[in-house]
Amino acid sequence: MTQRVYEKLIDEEGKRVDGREWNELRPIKIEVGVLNNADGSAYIEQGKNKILAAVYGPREAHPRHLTLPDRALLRCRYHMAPFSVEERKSPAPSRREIELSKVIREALEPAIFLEHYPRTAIDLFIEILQADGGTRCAGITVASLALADAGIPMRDLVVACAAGKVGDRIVLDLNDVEDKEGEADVPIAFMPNLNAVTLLQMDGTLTPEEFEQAVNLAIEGCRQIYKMQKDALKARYLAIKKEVEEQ
Amino acid sequence: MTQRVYEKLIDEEGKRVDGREWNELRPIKIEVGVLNNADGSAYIEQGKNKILAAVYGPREAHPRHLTLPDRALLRCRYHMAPFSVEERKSPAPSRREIELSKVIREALEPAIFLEHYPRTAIDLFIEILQADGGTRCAGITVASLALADAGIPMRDLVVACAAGKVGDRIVLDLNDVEDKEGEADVPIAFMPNLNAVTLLQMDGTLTPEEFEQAVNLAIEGCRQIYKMQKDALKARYLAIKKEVEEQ
Amino acid sequence: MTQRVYEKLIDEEGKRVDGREWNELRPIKIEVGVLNNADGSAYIEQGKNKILAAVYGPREAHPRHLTLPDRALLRCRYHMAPFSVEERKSPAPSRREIELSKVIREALEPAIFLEHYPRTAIDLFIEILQADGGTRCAGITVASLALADAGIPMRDLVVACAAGKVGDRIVLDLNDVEDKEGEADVPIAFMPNLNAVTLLQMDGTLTPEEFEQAVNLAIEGCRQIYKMQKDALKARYLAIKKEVEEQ
Amino acid sequence: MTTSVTVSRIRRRQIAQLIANGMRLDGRGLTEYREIKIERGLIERAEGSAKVSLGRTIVLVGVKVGVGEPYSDRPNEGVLTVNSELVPLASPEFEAGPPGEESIELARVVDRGIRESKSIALEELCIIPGKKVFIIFVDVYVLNHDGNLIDASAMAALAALLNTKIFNYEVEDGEVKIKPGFKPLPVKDYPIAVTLAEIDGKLVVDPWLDEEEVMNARITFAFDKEGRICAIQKGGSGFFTKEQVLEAMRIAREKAAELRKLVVEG
Amino acid sequence: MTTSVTVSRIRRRQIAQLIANGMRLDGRGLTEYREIKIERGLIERAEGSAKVSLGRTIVLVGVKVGVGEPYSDRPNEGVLTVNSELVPLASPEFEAGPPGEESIELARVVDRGIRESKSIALEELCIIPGKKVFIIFVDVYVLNHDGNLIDASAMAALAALLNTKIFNYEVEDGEVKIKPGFKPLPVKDYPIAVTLAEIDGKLVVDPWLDEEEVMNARITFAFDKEGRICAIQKGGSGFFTKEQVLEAMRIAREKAAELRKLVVEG
Amino acid sequence: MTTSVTVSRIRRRQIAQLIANGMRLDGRGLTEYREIKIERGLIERAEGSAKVSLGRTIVLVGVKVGVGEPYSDRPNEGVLTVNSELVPLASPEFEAGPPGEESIELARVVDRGIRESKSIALEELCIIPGKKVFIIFVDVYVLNHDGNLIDASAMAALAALLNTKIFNYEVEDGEVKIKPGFKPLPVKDYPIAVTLAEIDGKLVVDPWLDEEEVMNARITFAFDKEGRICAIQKGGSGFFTKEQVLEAMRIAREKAAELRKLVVEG
Repeated sequence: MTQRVYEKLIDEEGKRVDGREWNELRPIKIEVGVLNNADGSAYIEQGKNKILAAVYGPREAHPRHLTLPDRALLRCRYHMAPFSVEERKSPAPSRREIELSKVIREALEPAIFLEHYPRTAIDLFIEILQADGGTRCAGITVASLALADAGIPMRDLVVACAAGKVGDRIVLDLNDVEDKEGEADVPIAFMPNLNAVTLLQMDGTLTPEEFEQAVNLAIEGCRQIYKMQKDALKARYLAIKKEVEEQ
Repeated sequence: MTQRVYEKLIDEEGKRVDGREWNELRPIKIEVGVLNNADGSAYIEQGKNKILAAVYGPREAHPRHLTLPDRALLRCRYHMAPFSVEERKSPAPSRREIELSKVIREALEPAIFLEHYPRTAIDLFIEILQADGGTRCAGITVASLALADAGIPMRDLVVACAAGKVGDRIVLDLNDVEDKEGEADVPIAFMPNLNAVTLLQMDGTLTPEEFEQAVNLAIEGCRQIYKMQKDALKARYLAIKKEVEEQ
Repeated sequence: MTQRVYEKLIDEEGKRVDGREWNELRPIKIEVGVLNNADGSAYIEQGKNKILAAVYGPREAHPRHLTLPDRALLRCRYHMAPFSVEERKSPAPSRREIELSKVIREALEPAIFLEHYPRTAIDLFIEILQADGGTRCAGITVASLALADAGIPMRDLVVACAAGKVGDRIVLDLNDVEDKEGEADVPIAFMPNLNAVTLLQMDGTLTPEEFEQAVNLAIEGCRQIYKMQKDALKARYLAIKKEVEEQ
Repeated sequence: MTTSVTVSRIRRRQIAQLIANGMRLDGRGLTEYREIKIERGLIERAEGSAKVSLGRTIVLVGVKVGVGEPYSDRPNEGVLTVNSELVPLASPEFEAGPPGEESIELARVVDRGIRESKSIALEELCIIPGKKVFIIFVDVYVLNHDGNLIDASAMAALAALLNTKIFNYEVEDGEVKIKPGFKPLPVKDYPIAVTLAEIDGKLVVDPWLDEEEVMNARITFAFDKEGRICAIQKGGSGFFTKEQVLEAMRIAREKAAELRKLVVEG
Repeated sequence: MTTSVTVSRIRRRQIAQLIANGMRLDGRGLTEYREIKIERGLIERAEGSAKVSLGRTIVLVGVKVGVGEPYSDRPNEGVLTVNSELVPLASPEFEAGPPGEESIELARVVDRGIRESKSIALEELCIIPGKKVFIIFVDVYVLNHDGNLIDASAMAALAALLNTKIFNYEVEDGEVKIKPGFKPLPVKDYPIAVTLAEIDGKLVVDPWLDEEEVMNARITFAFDKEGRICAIQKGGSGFFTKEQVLEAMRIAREKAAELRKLVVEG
Repeated sequence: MTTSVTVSRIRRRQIAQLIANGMRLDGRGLTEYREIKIERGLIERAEGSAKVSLGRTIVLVGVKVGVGEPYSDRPNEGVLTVNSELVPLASPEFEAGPPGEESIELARVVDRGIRESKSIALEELCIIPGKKVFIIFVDVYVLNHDGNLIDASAMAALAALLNTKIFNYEVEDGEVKIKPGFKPLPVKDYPIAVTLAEIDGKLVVDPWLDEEEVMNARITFAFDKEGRICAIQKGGSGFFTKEQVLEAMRIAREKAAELRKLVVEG
């Protein structure tokens, strides 16, 4: 209702609607270990995205017959708060939320040693408190930290970032306006140490060449965020260490 | 649609819209043991309220993992018939019905020796066939008789009655019009022998002094209805005795 | 939206809207064994009806406590594809579909030796791909072939056909227009070898005499379709035999 | 559990043997109904209501009259909607929740009898063509289930419709204004349903719960006031021979005329 | 399981014994709240928002303002709708899915306090009488559950309403056109809820989760700015004596005045 | 159960070993599709329809054309809605009930290809701006599941859209009147989806069910008629290297052009 309309998504000087360069991430703030009840949790702000993730488990699952004899069952719920978007969203899960829950789960599964915890469930909850474009990517980035915070052994952190085409340019980390008004959006989840693309989707249209550029740019973005993930984990580790030593 | 609008809820002579005094209950008719299949049942008319209650149990419950190792599970459904109110009500439980089912269950739980029946369920169904204000209170009064009729051991009968503020007066046992047009409604459930308030809610606004008056008046009303409960139980007992002797 | 309106359902020469005589079936095409995954399957075209049936089982059923200690549980779903009717149908089961699922199940149960497979389930799925009047009857006819194709032992094939009253005449096998514009419709399911009526319903009004005529006519129709059922089964048997011999 | 199954088998044999000899465990003849009691108008808040007891089976029907949109293919007709609830206080077998197949079948069979007999003059219930019509909500509420819910419900529905009143109104600028007073719902026909069970080759009317557990199948015929059939429903996992169907129809027609007097003439 | 029950019994005795002596396991006095933190306006996309921490309990409330139809019996008033979600990341006990009875009770108690105190001037939220009014969606989002969700949610809801803005508009040919700028939501009263638990005969305010597991019952009083009671809710499967009810009311009234300052004056 | 797991392990090894050597258990080459059969227009009652067999996978798509309201942010465009049902007769794994995540993903990927390629000229489907537009319901009905539902469904959807007709009409006083005759749905682009599975480091197109059970992950690319990518979806709990992604894209682009001929030129 109150959304501005932008005449140009890239101005004469090559700047984007929020003043960024084509290959510049939005400001990111990450915190690990923010909720008390969950076994692991983390919070991210990326642009105006505000996202919480929490992990419970490995734990018993009901009904029992849904568990797996040889590994843990990873369950994932991506959910938007009713007030997270311009027009109030009904709390019932939309088809979009159900699809995203599935692809996010499949983006994280390759990272987790699920075979260490047969017959249990690991529950991952991602709550979008405010949405500003790229929530699935930021959700994966923060979820993978919540998993680490819960002490769940992982092959690598999964980090995610989108690239896309906006005003005829391939740009990094689209915000809400760029996502809606731009020509294409390519979200990617990545495990840097394994060169593993664990999520890949696309809206819009791209030529094969543009697609290759977008993939390279998104992975570059992933590598930058990956460093911030590690820093956030380290900060959490130091905080716990201090807490323990003070006791 | 056909509801009258009342100019004054209390007339010059202090009479209420249905001619009652401020501290007068509506006419009440109670019958115990009215349904054949249920383990216990009772029926109440209070004003134009017409309410049936039935109890099944203690009985096996599915799924088993919901039962409790140290006591019976009390389940309660307060439900309004579609034709019980002015405008036809959808049969699906409303949020109001779900809340009332909870507070009614919590009003009756303190009375029942649930610990006598571990791993079972006691199911209580309250059906509002016609609603005229104060259905939750009349529902509790009749439900507690259905429990007694089912032979479930209880610390005391639970009896319920509301007081409220109508046309600036604290009055007893509000009817539908008084409930909707009045200033406040305070439903209370009570176990007289234990001086125990087991349900207490309020809509509207009251000063602390008015609240205290309302509590006292409602409890006074409870004591009157309590006698009628006992009489109804006695009548039922005599009827059964007669039946047995005639066999 | 594009439905023609017919002035007369029976013309001067006694012909019906689709040119049939009063006692004439619509063209019927039956094929057995049309789906790969199902344990048994069959397909029927009757007029413009296009209906698939498939059977899974006898197989394990969840939750276990729903199975029966002395016989198989027959489950049946009659379902219309959203595009099977004039105006798109929501995929959620309608009250009509739920009722038909029940009466179709009860039409087939008397034929099956359910007692041969205690504690299992036999699942029957009937999908109406295109509807043209008489789908429940054609659905039963084709379902009973799918059961036979699944190798489930039966007392007899169940066959179904409707008769009804259209333009003051008792006629056989009503099509969509006759069903909607006619005076009465009497669907009947029948086991010829046992003289057993296993489904009987009626819409519209009929005198007792007209009803008796309709029953006789519908059963006559059943006997004709019964032959086609047997032929279709035989064709399937020969095809399998050929397949086996060629291996 | 085991005990109850055993008892039920003995009882089953007992019920069947008696019926084979033309008798019933509760003393009735094969074509005899249980005692029928009808109370009318006991839900004052509903525009129509009736409670029917058929032996120990108790069904309460309330009729509410609302205003809403007509079906797009019938712009000049009121809307009839029949709903049924197998309220869980009526039987240990009933569960709370959305209506199951038994409840839906019950509502649809009652609906069919009323609709096909053209019992309600729906064309008289149009307020503004294509926009506003009366909606007649018939809610069947089963309070105690001791068998033969269809017949009890159909009787209660008819009795409730017969005492249903609709409010007077006038249309002003496309808005419906309620005026004082009521008139009766235009009820033109009196459909009556009669159900028979087949037990060990015999037909019995008005099966009670124990007989329903024993029966092979049941069949319901509804008749309009002219004695024409206006709805049929076979239920249960057994069958009828063609001859039994016709015999059942004849018995049902006779019983329907008897029951109609009870319901209509009161 | 067995272990946890045993631990819980020991803890239960410990909690109760301390309270019997006027002390609490977390060091608070019986009528002392946990530390309260309020953050306002942190969800910029919502028209209003606030996060309240009550010790380790965290509740986020977002307010969205939409335009829709009024209730037919209140054509000149805006619509208030309060919803609550016990988000599964807040507690191992919470499950995804449609709201259960606990969530519904929470929303309805918060709603009652706002509605009965006439906190929002709904009559100022009418745009076109009978057609278009503002709808105020108050969404209570529980992020970490450590007891006393009602008080935290009521505080967060009030704080969020106090920073809610509604857009300017003009009506042209029956269409609502949005104009630049905002004005504050008209909030006229400041309802505050105070909850007490009864444990071993004693009353304590603001129970945390462990105390909630031990308590016999809880009671919530909401007060308007004049100190009048505007909502009450007893919960839990125990009871209060009449005298306890009145004592609880007096304590709650005092605490409500204290909390109101925190929420309203910031 | 145990047996089937064992068999599946042997089969898994067999499938993977063959693929490592550039072969497949059903004799196909790694980038070879199963036999494709397309039947068009077989549901006369639907405005468009097509059945696609991809080996033993069978998908039926029906297109219905209705009239309804446009989205408020696109008042001058028709509405496209894609739905999919994994009908329980298609596989022992499918269950009746509301669509699960697999079904929703399938519908959304098919939808994305059609929408992003601007295949349907939605702007030509407006009847009365802001009030009435054509709604195109694309219902994907899976009849036998033997793997690669996405490609089969996308092909069937495109083939069905290509034979969809919409009725002629005129607008009179704001009412839509149907006139005789039809015209074809305006289809401007022909999106084709191609799915590859990664098995033991190799990429194979059009995985059948057994391969899907063995694969680490799958990836789908949809291309428009200009050879631009118009949708991507990675699925499964494994991953692709960046190089595999780009290789898969190149293979898919080639196959899409081949398949498009089959579907469009028929």
